[in-house]
Amino acid sequence: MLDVPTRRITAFADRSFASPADKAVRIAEASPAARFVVRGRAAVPQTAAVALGFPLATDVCRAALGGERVALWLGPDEWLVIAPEHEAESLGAALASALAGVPHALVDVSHRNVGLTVSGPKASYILNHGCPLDLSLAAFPVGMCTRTILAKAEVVLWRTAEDAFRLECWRSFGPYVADFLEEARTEFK
Amino acid sequence: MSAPFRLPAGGRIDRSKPLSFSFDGKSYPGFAGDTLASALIASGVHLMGRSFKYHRPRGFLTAGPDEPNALVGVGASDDRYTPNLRAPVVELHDGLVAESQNRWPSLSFDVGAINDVLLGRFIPAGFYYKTFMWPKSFWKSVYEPKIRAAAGLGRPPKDPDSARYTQVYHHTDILVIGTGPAGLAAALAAAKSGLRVLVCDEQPEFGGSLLHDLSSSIDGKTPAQFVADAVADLARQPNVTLLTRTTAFGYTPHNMIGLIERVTDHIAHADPKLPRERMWHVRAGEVVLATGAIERPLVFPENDRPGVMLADAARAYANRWAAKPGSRAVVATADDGAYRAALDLKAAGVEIALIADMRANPTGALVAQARAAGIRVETGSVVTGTRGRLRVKTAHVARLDANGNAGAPEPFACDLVLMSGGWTPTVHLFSQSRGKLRWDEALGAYVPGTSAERERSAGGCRGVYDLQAVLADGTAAGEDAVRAAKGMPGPSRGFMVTGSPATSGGYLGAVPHDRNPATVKAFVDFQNDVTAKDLKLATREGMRSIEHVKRYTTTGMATDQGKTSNMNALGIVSDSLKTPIPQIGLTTFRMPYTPVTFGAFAGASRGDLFDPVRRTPAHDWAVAEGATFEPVGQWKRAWWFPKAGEDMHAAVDREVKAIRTSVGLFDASTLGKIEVVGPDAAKFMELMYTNAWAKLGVGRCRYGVMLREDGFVMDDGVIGRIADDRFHVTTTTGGAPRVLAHMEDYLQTEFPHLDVWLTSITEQWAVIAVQGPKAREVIAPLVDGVDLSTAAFPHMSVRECKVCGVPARLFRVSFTGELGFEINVPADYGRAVWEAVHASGKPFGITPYGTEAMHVARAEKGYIIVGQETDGTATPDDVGLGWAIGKTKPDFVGKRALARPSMANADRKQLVGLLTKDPKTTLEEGAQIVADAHVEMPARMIGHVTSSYQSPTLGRSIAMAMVKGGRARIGSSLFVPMPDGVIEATVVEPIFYDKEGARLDA
Amino acid sequence: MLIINCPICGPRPEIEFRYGGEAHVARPAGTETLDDQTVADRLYMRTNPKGLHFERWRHAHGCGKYFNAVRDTVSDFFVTTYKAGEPKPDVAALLKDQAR
Amino acid sequence: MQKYSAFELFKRALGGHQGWERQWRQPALKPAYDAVIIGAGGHGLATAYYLAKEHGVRNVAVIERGWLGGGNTGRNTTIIRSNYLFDESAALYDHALKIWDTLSQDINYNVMYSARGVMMLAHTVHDVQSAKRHIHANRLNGVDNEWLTPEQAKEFCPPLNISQNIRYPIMGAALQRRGGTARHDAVAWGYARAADALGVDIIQNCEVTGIRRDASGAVEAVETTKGVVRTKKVGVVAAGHTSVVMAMAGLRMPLESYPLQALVSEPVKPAFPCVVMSNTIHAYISQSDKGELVIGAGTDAYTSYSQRGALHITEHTLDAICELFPMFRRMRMLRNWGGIVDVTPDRSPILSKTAVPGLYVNCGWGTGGFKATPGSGHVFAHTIARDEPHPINAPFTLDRFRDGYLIDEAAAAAVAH
Ligand SMILES: Cc1cc2nc3c(=O)[nH]c(=O)nc-3n(C[C@H](O)[C@H](O)[C@H](O)COP(=O)(O)OP(=O)(O)OC[C@H]3O[C@@H](n4cnc5c(N)ncnc54)[C@H](O)[C@@H]3O)c2cc1C
Ligand SMILES: NC(=O)c1ccc[n+]([C@@H]2O[C@H](COP(=O)([O-])OP(=O)(O)OC[C@H]3O[C@@H](n4cnc5c(N)ncnc54)[C@H](O)[C@@H]3O)[C@@H](O)[C@H]2O)c1
Ligand SMILES: Cc1cc2nc3c(=O)[nH]c(=O)nc-3n(C[C@H](O)[C@H](O)[C@H](O)COP(=O)(O)O)c2cc1C
Ligand SMILES: [Zn+2]
Repeated sequence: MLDVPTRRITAFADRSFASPADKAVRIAEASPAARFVVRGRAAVPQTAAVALGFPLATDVCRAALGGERVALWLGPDEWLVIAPEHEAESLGAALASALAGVPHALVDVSHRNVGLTVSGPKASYILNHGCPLDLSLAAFPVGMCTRTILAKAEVVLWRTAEDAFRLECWRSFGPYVADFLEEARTEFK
Repeated sequence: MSAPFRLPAGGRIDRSKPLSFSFDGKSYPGFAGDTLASALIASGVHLMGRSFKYHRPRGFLTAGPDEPNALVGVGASDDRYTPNLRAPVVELHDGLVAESQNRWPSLSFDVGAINDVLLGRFIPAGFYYKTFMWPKSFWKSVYEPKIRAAAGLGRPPKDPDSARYTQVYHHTDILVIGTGPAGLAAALAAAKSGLRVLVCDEQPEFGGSLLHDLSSSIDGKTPAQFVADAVADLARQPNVTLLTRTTAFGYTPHNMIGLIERVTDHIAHADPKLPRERMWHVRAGEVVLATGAIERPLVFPENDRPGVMLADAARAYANRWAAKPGSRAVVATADDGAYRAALDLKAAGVEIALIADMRANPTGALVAQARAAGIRVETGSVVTGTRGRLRVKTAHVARLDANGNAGAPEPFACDLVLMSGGWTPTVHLFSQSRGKLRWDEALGAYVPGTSAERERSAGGCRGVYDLQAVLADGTAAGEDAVRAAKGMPGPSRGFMVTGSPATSGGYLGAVPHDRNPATVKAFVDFQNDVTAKDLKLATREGMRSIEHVKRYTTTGMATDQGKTSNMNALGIVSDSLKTPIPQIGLTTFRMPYTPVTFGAFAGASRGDLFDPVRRTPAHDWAVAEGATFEPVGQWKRAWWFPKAGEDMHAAVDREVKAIRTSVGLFDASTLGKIEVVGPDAAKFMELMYTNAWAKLGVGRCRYGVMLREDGFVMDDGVIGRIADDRFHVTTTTGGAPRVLAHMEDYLQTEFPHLDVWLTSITEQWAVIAVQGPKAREVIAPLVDGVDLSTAAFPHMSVRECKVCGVPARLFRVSFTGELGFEINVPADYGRAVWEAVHASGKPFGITPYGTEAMHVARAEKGYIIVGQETDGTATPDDVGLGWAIGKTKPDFVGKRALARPSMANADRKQLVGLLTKDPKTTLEEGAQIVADAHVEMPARMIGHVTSSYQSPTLGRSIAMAMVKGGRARIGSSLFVPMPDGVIEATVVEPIFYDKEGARLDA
Repeated sequence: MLIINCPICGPRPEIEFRYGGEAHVARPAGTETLDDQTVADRLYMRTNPKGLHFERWRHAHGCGKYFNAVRDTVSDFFVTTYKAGEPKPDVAALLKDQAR
Repeated sequence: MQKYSAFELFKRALGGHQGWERQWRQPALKPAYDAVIIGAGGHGLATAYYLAKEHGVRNVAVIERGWLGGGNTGRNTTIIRSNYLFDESAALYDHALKIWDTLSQDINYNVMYSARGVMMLAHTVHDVQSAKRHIHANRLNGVDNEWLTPEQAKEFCPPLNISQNIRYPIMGAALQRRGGTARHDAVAWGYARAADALGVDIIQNCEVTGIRRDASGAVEAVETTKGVVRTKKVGVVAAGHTSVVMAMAGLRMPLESYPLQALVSEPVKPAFPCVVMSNTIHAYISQSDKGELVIGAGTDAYTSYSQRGALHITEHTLDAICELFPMFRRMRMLRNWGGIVDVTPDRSPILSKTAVPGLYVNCGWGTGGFKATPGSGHVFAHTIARDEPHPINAPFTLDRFRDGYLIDEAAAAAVAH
């Protein structure tokens, strides 16, 4: 048996995000996570609570939080669950057994996505360089999450605080998204 | 350096900041706050350019973005050079380099002026449609190159642009465009509501016409003070965003307005971190248009000489920039406004020779003021011509008789002619929004009528000109916008205006004169050299629609889009056709309001940001190995891995041989992957693919074919059943998004009752293909918990297991025809596992191979590539996949269409193999096929080569082709006519290697 | 860039959506015994009206759902949007409502 | 018809250009015609001209809802080429290309057909395969089309960025030297003038509002905003509005009408010697005789009759142009507009008889019918006059959608300017 390091090498593995622009807007890689797509009909949100500790959000475009876990509403029958990396196996198994009784789909996408945090006083301004949504607090309050567009990539955007967002995209789009945001914050360097 | 026409005091220039710049190589002084135009005028320079067609000398007509004449190229180096900039809106900075355009050898002596003097009469509107047809060959060799060389204004930059551009989306409750009195009043009213308000103006400072108004007083303040206070007030409010140097260029549907902000062009040494321009995509709840009005020239003969200028422009140069536009002026007007200009210029030290007013009996307060100031006023008088070579020297003024005919003219010496034909409301944005204009007979202008979007106009842009009324109009518009946005307007504020007498007047069309109408030129569209005569000719030739007149004469099609000319053109056409203006209509206003830089539209989308570059987890490894890459969709895929001294051919040859004799390693991560999960997964698969799925055992795989509803092949791929309710579907690399969307479409809209859900897992898994007789030996040490023997794990199987200790989906599949495995591991482990496999394969000489070798290997096996063998017109049967159709299935997407008569036609193109007579000859992909060795043109083509390679395994060329009735031709000869000879080939089964597939089961 | 009212997420910018062509076109399913003309009609013939158009959109970069819309193809303004599977709305009534 | 020539121009100049005649009349609508053409675009006017000139059918009205040439004819990027893949298409477009060559002389109106060469770029292996397939098919059909290496492409078009470091490097190009551009308005005006001279009535500002059929189902009259016109033959050449007009005869069409945008830059001195198209990154560019860069975009996503497109479509077009021609990044957009293009499922036109006797339709040119104008008018006139298709347009029937014999240029090439 060969000795293989099982450390995750994410799409941002060899990237440094530190920049003089950090005062205005800080970009950082979110720590590698366990991620699941949960799909199903009306019974699923409550049923999943057994494994998750809280029900999946049924409010449109809202995140449900519990401890270090979050479930992002992405569609009326679709949630993206993000949890600490070490929970990949245990949470996956727990969800599978909790949901066993109701029609559902549970798919591990831990490695499909990469996560970024974008924070600071200019966070929404920088995101708006590519994101066409109204990111004012009134229109996009803390706790709101949605799939949307960032320039030429699809992203999931979740507002975690007044001036902080978490952004998720597919792995191979990560460098593009990061480069785009980097370019957008040039003026604050 | 001194500027002889710089007024000793006044203006909004900053005299503490002197600057120097150059125009046509000569250096001039200026001050911060100057424009290129104001600084040149202060230096007495009026000759600015040559006109498009006749190369007539031209100066400044306006003081704003409506300028048609004074266009310059700006930029010291070619990576920063911009042609066709309007001198009146080029802000000066130290070291600015500008040059004139469309002249040779020099501005003051331009050979092209022969067009004016000698050729002018032979090149009326549309002349080229009537000439240059004989001899025919001369069009391409002589005429057209000449026409082209003569056309165009500036020269395009030669070097790539070095500037950056950014774009940003912005949402606001209220957008106010324009910050003259109307816009400021609207903004003040809107701001109080607490709603989000965005205010923009294209000029470097807010204030619009107030910036050159020295005589009015608003609430007891000078206009300048009023503006300063208003701006300070707005700037204090956190809900208000103020943007100067920002033009609203486009009003697009659903209140999306494009703004372009010029960030650095006015700065000598701009911070490189700043973009040159920033494009704002503003989604506004409500819009207030306060874009003002544009003054019109009078169309009299020789109205284009340098020194002939719009009256209010001259006033602005003097009042706002302390630049005296001349020493002695003749004023030609049909509007009271010009009297104000005359008064202000007189105060600035310009001698006013006389005011020639077309109107018989002008009565406004300003007329009286002018007379009182001792200015000679001649009513019922017009200018009928001017003299002077590079600058006006004399203006000829004549009286109009009772019938409106001009009498004998009297010359007046002057170096400045001010003209005003009245004002045209700036309805561009309103009109772009698809609002309907209304003809206002009293005003003699089109004004906004019915709205299409959530907007309202205020002030000059809807024909309200009286300052007191403008301010009230702006306030009302601001409040209206607040109410429409469901906000609360605060207490309404009134304004007290004095010193701003109301004005009236205006004229549309050509001014009467006594000159020879056949030879004299009275300009309507200055830049495109369109004269009153041209417009009349067009109507005579049957151009009745204003749209035809526009296109035939090119009036209004120049870079100013007719801002100063369209209404006069309309007046002339109305007159020629004896049709009232409202029945003629207007040409369409289109984006942009003023020209917008291409780079700003592109924004950050350049280089790698032009389109996302998608890379696999093992990408960097391949880079380090020296791989060549090919773009496939957005992906970069390793194409081949050349060793030192190898060309593509040698590399691919080696790679394929490695696959056949030992083992190759291939990055298949880009393949699309979809996880189809749910109790009804198999039912859904039955509907989406032609094949049967219900009976596919867990742990087994099947090659699936997907059709469009019209029966043609859309995609294919190997599909593994992971569990009863779980399929791992693979798709082509390029087809992945399309396939997922197609599945979603059917699932949601045709089969919504099915309990099944789709998740893209393309990027969850890195896919490492290990192919070749030694494949098992390479991976065996790495795989945990799977018996890899053929008996336990036959071809077309899948297992969930661990590879290198990480969770994996291991497929036993092959796209090469050899024993093969595809190891799917979570993507972040992809690189490590890839390296482990590579290390494990070292003893076998494991060879990384790219897409080219993959193609060759699969072609040897006769495997098709969707998009290469198929082109959207192939059925499964056409490409030999008839076996994949579940004939007994009641339904699948495309089933009914396959039953159409045309789909069973014997003459359809079918997939075959081709072997050239000469094994060394490789056919060209895309080459066409004929049945007869003797080729006559046009040839009857029966098919084409879809794939063709030198097969390293067979040591000869092989090809696949789509040929009409191909399967029936197996064994016969076909011919491929190439430019250098016809190639003969034998039709064979499209499978060249290991027909029995024994190697797959090794 | 239009604003489109996703029946689930609310008004969102056009670039989050995919257009899906004319709505309420029946699919030529495999089991049906349709004549070729009917099959062709369903595959290819479109109303393509100048005026109100019943059409499909998918909130592809949002909730992912297909829905139907009624849009005026001259002005590009929407009369309404409704979930897939719901019946055609009473457009005349809606228009009267909006006029008010 | 008054002759146009340099000599005439000289002569009239001496008379102050007072002697020029109307290019076409403003006739009143007569109660009956032998044939009525609906739509005075290039195709409709050419149809009328050839009906009169080649088939002796002169009692013809061309009815136009707006101003003649104001549809797509007056708003297209004027790219002309004939290097289509399938035999049927190549024959049709090359028929047109041959007429273009002598059209100015034939109708005595300089349409400024400029064979400056149309170059189609290949950025991927798939593009190369597709381009080669076209080139070989064209060569065997007698249509010129040749392969250029990136270096040769740059030699032909010096502004081209052939750096291998751009996002989609250029792998080569297909060049049709006979391809080029023509002055769009002049095509409409030239045909209008020539048709008018042969007696054709061009009725502008007159909208067709109904098509009447007799008891047998055949066409008997058209209703217009200027009254009813009796006629036994109606040719519908209404481009983006075809579905609307055909619905008047109770026919549904395999068409969808999409907005298609174009734009021009400010005019500059000659900087761009040919036409360049890139299907992969969606950009089309040439420089007009007047000096503007003429640039075409992709269609908007949704069907519309609004004659305008969205800003983000413009942006995608211009980012592609800037990528290929980085020195044009500082050029500026002067005007942007839209047309309404009628798109068929197989991206090939329909030139056909219909189920209604006496009703003929010429449509479905989508984003690329300007180039076909003379050929289309020529064969459509034949179809109307003889009540049977010319061999060249015989495959372009409406029935092909029922029978499944599509001429799928779209599948073959992805785009069709
Ligand atoms: C932006 C753009 C770029 C293009 N670029 C190219 C290109 O580069 N090369 C190329 O070959 N093609 C191009 N095309 C396509 C080309 O313009 C068209 O295919 C071609 O001009 C169609 O000509 P037509 O005469 O059929 O249609 P049109 O010129 O549109 O004429 C149809 C006429 O019918 C009239 N009409 C409609 N309904 C009625 C009614 N009820 N009553 C009376 N009259 C009616 C219309 O008003 C119109 O004038 C482009 C199109 C656009 C919009
Ligand atoms: N007959 C006359 O004497 C006469 C005629 C017209 C105007 N006026 C005077 O002009 C004033 C009218 O006031 P107003 O506020 O309506 O107009 P204004 O001309 O004072 O202001 C219009 C402002 O809009 C800006 N603008 C125009 N288009 C724009 C665009 N697309 N994007 C960004 N900015 C744009 C201009 O730069 C300008 O600052 C009054 O003071 C009136 O007395 C007088
Ligand atoms: C090939 C071509 C070149 C054009 N050049 C110009 C031009 O130089 N200036 C201009 O204002 N418009 C130009 N136009 C655009 C027309 O002004 C107009 O926008 C177009 O015919 C569509 O009509 P509409 O905008 O009135 O709807 C050009 C159009 C075409 C098709
Ligand atoms: Zn939604």
